[in-house]
Amino acid sequence: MASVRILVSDTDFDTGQEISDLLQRSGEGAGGLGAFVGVVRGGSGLQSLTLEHYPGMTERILEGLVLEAVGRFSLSGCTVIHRVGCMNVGERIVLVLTASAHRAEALDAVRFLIDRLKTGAPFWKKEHYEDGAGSWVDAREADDWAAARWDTA
Amino acid sequence: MASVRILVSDTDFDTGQEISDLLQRSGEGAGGLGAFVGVVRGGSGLQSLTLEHYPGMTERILEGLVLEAVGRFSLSGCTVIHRVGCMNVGERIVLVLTASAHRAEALDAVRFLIDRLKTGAPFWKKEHYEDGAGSWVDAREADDWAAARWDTA
Amino acid sequence: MVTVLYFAALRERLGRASDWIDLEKPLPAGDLLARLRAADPVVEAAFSVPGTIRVAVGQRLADEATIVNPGDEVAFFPPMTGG
Amino acid sequence: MVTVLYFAALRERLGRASDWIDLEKPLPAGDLLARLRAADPVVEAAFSVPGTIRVAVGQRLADEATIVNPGDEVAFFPPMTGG
Repeated sequence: MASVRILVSDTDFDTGQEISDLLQRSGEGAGGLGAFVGVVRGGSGLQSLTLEHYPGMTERILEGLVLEAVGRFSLSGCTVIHRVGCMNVGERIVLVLTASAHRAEALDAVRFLIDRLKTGAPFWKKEHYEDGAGSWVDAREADDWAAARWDTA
Repeated sequence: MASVRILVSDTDFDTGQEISDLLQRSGEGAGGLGAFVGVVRGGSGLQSLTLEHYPGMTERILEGLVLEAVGRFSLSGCTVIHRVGCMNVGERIVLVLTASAHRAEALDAVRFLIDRLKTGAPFWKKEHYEDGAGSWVDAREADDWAAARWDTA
Repeated sequence: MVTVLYFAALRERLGRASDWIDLEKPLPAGDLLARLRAADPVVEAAFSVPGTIRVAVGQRLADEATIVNPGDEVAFFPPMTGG
Repeated sequence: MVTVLYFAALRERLGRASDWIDLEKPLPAGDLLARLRAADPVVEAAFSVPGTIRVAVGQRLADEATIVNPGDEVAFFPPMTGG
């Protein structure tokens, strides 16, 4: 059985610790670990981001996505951590880790999960600028497309 | 300019520290970090692995691969660490980290680098089994194919 | 009774995060929203702003035809922007 | 003078990691290998085992037609298995 860890957290995570933990949990059959770390990207005077979510539904959706990835990409382990609340530029938002016997499956699974997370899980980003302005991030069409391409794959 | 770090090392690396360093070096423009950690996979009585390399040529090839990835995938930073010497089952062999403004580029670059590393850099693996037997790993055709598909992409 | 939740820009425009509405028999989510809009000008105004609105029924993504049963939790929100 | 390096299974079969060979004028890598094999039965035996052999000249991947110049470093090795 694959080892799965899902966390929605309002505090930062320890990437190195999470990677070590997943490798430990995945056992000797894991030959590769794929990862994505999302970070609040600066520019245009952006200062911070507030991430709102739908407690309960978020965990349910993340669990569904992770189990789908485990089956689809033969993962031996998977960790998804998504932060909520306020984050400054440069801070980590999201961590996706996958362990598999082979590198292709591990990396494909990371891509699948992060694509789906963008538009398929109930998170909403609000940007706060240095001049005091704040605005909700619009869903990007490219993200919808990235998520949709997995439906027919 | 992208920040690049290449290391051939006979000791283990600190994945969390390397990730933090790369995000720091990449600056505010980095929105995502992709990673692959290769691990000595157990099974069939495998106990350890010895990794031989061609000092001088290894560094030269790695530098060429990393610079190609930086250009091709618009990376803001990249770290490649490859261990040499003896490693037990479960130990880390290789680390590929890429930072980019967008997740697709970061993850594609990880895939490109790890595919190329498998057959394009002068490393050779020898497996050591519990019964005392030792044998050099044969290059897999699938790896040659994975490396070649980037030539025409 | 049905719990109705609002998130993100929709919650801000409404000035509140939830409503409760009496419901005796099953109703499509689209009809439920029409009742909410008709009953309260603040809801009507918040939903009049152009832009896609998504709905979840029982914490699952749904659409306007999805049946809402008494006791369900219904949520309205803009397209999701996670990751 | 040319430095010749051997790696992995090839180095093991030879029982040594390098050779030095006198070279006065440029020569294709394939011809250089033929000279090495003719000069030493141990080299001949090590290269007679079936399997692909790759060559690097000046620390760059090359092939049998690549010209080796005096002073160059040449290396022979099996297909690479990194990562």
